[in-house]
Amino acid sequence: MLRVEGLSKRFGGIVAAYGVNLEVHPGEILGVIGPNGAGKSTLLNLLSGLLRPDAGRIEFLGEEITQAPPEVRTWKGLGRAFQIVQPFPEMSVWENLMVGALYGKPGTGLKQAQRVVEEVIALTGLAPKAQTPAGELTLLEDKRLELARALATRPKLLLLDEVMAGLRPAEALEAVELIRRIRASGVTVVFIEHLMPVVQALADRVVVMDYGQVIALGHYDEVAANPRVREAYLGRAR
Amino acid sequence: MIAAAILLLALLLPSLPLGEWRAFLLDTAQFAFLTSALALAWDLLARSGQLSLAHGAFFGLGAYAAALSAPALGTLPALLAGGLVAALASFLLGLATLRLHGMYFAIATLAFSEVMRTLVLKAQFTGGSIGLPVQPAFSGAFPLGSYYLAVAVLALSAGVSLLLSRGRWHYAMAATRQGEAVARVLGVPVVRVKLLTFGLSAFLGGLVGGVYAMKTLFLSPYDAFGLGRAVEALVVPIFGGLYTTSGPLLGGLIIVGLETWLRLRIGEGYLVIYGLVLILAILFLPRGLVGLFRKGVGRA
Amino acid sequence: MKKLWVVLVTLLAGLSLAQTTLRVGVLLPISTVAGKAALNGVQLGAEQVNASGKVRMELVVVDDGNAPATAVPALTKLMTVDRVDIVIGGLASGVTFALSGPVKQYQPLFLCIGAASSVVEQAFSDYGRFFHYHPWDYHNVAAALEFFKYLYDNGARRVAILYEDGPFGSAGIQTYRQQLERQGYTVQAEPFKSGSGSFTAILTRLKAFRPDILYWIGYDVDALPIAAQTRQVGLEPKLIYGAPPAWPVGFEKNSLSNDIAGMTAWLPSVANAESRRFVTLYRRKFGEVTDEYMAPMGYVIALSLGRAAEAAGSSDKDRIAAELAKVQMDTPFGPLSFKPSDTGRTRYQGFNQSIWLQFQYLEGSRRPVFPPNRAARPLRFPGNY
Amino acid sequence: MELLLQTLINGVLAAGIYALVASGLALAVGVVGIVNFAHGEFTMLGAFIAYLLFVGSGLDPLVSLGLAALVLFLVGSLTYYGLIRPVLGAPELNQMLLTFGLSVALQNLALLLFGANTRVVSPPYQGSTIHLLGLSFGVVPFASFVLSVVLLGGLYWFLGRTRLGLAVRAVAQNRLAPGLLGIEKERIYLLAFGLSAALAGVAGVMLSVILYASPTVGFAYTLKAFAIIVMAGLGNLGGVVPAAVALALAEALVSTYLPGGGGWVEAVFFLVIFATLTWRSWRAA
Repeated sequence: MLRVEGLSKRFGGIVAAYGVNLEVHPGEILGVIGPNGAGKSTLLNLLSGLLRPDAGRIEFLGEEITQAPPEVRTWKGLGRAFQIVQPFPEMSVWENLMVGALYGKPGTGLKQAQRVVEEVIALTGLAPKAQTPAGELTLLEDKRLELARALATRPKLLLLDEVMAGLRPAEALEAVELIRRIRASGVTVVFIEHLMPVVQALADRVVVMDYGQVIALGHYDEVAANPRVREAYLGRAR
Repeated sequence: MIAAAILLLALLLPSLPLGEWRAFLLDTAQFAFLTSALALAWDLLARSGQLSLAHGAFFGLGAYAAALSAPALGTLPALLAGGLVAALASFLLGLATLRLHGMYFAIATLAFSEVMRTLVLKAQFTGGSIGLPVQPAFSGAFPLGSYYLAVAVLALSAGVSLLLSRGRWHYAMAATRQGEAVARVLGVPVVRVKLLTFGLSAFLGGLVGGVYAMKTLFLSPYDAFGLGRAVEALVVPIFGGLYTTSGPLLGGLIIVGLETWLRLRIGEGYLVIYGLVLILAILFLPRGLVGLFRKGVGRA
Repeated sequence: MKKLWVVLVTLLAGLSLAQTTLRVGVLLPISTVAGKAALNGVQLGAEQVNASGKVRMELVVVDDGNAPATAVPALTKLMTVDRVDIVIGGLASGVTFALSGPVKQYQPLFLCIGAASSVVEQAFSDYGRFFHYHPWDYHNVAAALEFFKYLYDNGARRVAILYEDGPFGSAGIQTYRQQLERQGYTVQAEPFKSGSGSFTAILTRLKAFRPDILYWIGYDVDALPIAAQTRQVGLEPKLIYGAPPAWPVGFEKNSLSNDIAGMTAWLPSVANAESRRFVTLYRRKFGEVTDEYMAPMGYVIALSLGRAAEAAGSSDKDRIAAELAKVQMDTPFGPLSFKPSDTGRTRYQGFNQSIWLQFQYLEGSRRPVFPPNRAARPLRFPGNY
Repeated sequence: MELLLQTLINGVLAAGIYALVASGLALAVGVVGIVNFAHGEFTMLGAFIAYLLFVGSGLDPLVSLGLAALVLFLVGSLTYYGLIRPVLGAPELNQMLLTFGLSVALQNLALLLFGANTRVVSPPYQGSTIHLLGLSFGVVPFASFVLSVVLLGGLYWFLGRTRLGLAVRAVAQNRLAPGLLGIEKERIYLLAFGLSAALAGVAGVMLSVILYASPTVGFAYTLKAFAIIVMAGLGNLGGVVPAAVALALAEALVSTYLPGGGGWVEAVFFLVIFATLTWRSWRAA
């Protein structure tokens, strides 16, 4: 569904991604893990088009999108939720979702967008807060909004950047449930996560990154047993 | 509502029994309409997160283009030409400044205005620093011609502003303003939104300049491209209420009205009071004049 | 009893006949130095007229804001609300040009105090009630050129012109260049932005040209920076000659002003009876002496209007205009009378190049040095900068 | 060669004034995050203080420097308490309108009190020049340049080396959550805004010697100062002098080498800014 070949990006002297190869299969949940600064967020930014790669190519649903701007990728069905939630603060929850619903797929009318928003709101449990200004939400509600907004664009593949950071364990469990439901509705999911239990519970496959490179790929248990991964996580004082 | 009422009043003003104040009121109102229209144009651009200091330049470009083409084209096509020239300039400016935000954007647009002014100052066909005499609207055939042109430009600006404050465009502009990167990832065609609002806003600014030229009958680079005009275009919407239609509309009328009234009342030093009023307005009406009417929470 | 009434009524009628009441609109940029001075002058003049008892002048003062967008409605208000028939105003050229439309619409008697640009002359060329007191820009050029001819005769050969790039500085620049070259000068002209305060770079450029005369056309804000930086660059011209509309307050007390020459229409030290009278009256009313020639200009306009109204014995604008056209009077600037302008475009032109005089800052005050018949001191040439 | 050297000197010296006016502005924007449109009017107050003291009691403007700084520090503090503090949380545009209102009010108050006249001070060294190897340096512009470098250097030292300065920087970098060393954000803002006004006062005194004192004296240089701090990068005090030098050099080169270049100075100044800002924004992508 998504194919990445030799993707590289450097900032000045720092290599944030180097020769990343990756394939995401339809319907799976893929976890991306790695120490801080391993290049996970850079990878997501490259995939969603906020950064342009120095080398390599990205293919989505059989089309090359390496140089496509972010909005075009969204139109093709590549959705993205941010780690640091960035709701449009002067809009209500409803309006925030309307942006995603209206523009996520070209040619969406107002009526249709409203229906999409209603669905998404129901799915994410934001209904009671629909008219609240986004600037006044709690962290959990913010995270839900972030997820809901990405869903409103009706993605085929959803990129999630640490959507559970800062949540309490009970809340994280709720979120895990939500992501499962999203997958059940036919959306492929790629997510970055720090909480290992969450990764273990959710991911069909896991990618481990370090120093901008993919150092391991496979089922959670396989990866966890990989000596290079253990070294990356434990061996160095970071 | 407020907008419609003001426009209706503007249309009917010449036929109201105003007595001896009629001519003065019509003249003052005409300049106030132009101020409001320019403010509406500025606000349009601000909605997409672009704080322009170039509206003096759009005004000036429109004014000069209209003035220069009026003898050949006639009044209405000349005004249109003025708007188009301003829009074209804004398109080029917009392309260059796509990635600038906040103060950086503001200063870049300020720089653009200053360069434009110098070009007009140095050019021969613009009359240079001496200035350019302008034909009256419709060659002076209708005494109220330029008044109704001002009303028309105001109505057009208000109409565009109203149209873009609802529906798809409202969401696209507000999203671009409040988080450009996020908006792109949500599928908002940010580049198109920015350039289009830039072009529309500059087009309206250019129209305002054209009508102004046909009223004052004389243009000089320091007047037409004045920084004061760019600042006024920014002050009025903040005073009236940002990202609304009635805000800049009402704001322009009240600011010009207040300034005129103070000048007639106090004379020397009236601008001290004017400055104090602006300060008090910000301290006590943080959401502008329209904040008085709308008690609801933060609408985008 | 009846008789007494008749007498009273006749008396009153006689009085009202003898005293003509004029409502006069005054439209000036009162927040600028020149505008304020002009207003003071007009008020002083009106007071004098009223004191004579034959004519009563009521002034309706409005600020023109020094901007077309303010001036046009302000004129409209004077004409329709205050219902004046006579307007004194038109100081800045751009504003005056913008007023040409409404003036033609409302047809007042328009007594123009400034607006030297010949663009304005064109705008009012078909308007019969336009009395322009101030010389036109070509008069200014002619006056300066006379002075340059004198300097040429005294050995000056090279002129560097610094002119501000607004309408004030740029208007006559081509004429200056041609005329100076015709007189035999070598000319180099450079524009600058008024108020920028940085002249060293341009002056450094001029250094290679080795000018005898540094002639600058700008504003009061440029006077001190040019004087200081000419020295700092080591340009050493034989004369710094400036033509701003006004000079900085207290500039004569600054040692850098020494030997700088300039052109003005009037100085408080001008030795004619009318000028002395004006200075005395002005000091009595405002408690100070003014350097601004716009003050006596306003004063002269008010006085001449009073005289014309007295002669007309009526407040009718056309009868006053007819009398004004015939006025012959002495003023602080010298004799005033109206003739068609040199270009023939307007019919009533008051002063011409003969009112301009050249002065030099010498020992802490401005002294007339040219033309010779009005000079109080000989010109110090070469000066020391 | 000599012409080129002299031109470079002219440019560098002119940069001194720019940097002086810009330094206070940079501090207010960098630390408090306030775009202060009234900065030019603070400068104007400094110029008038120098003028009044000179005319009233013959005080040399150099002596007035300290006094002007002190008075303006008070003015700045009062402004902070009365006007800035209430709008710290408000949108940037509201803050701009507020300081714009203050600017209009102050400028016209000065107009009312002193009239629109241009006024000059006359210290004996005003036109003095140092001649060296066939090159000339105006004493006052040179002093302004040194002053601006010293003041900015001092500020830099203060922010980088002192406890209080480090606290200021901490506050500047994270406006929402200071809670640092018990020093209140409030007091730091007050200090920074006061200092910013004091710097404006110092610049104003120098302007009164180089240019003049009038209600509008602050305007011309403040506009350029805004452009300079933006080119330097908001909050980057170290970039102010280089940006000022680059721009002033461009101006000097154009006016010296281009016939009629004096009329293009403004355009070149702003063209350089425009090109730098846009080029930087595209390169960063």
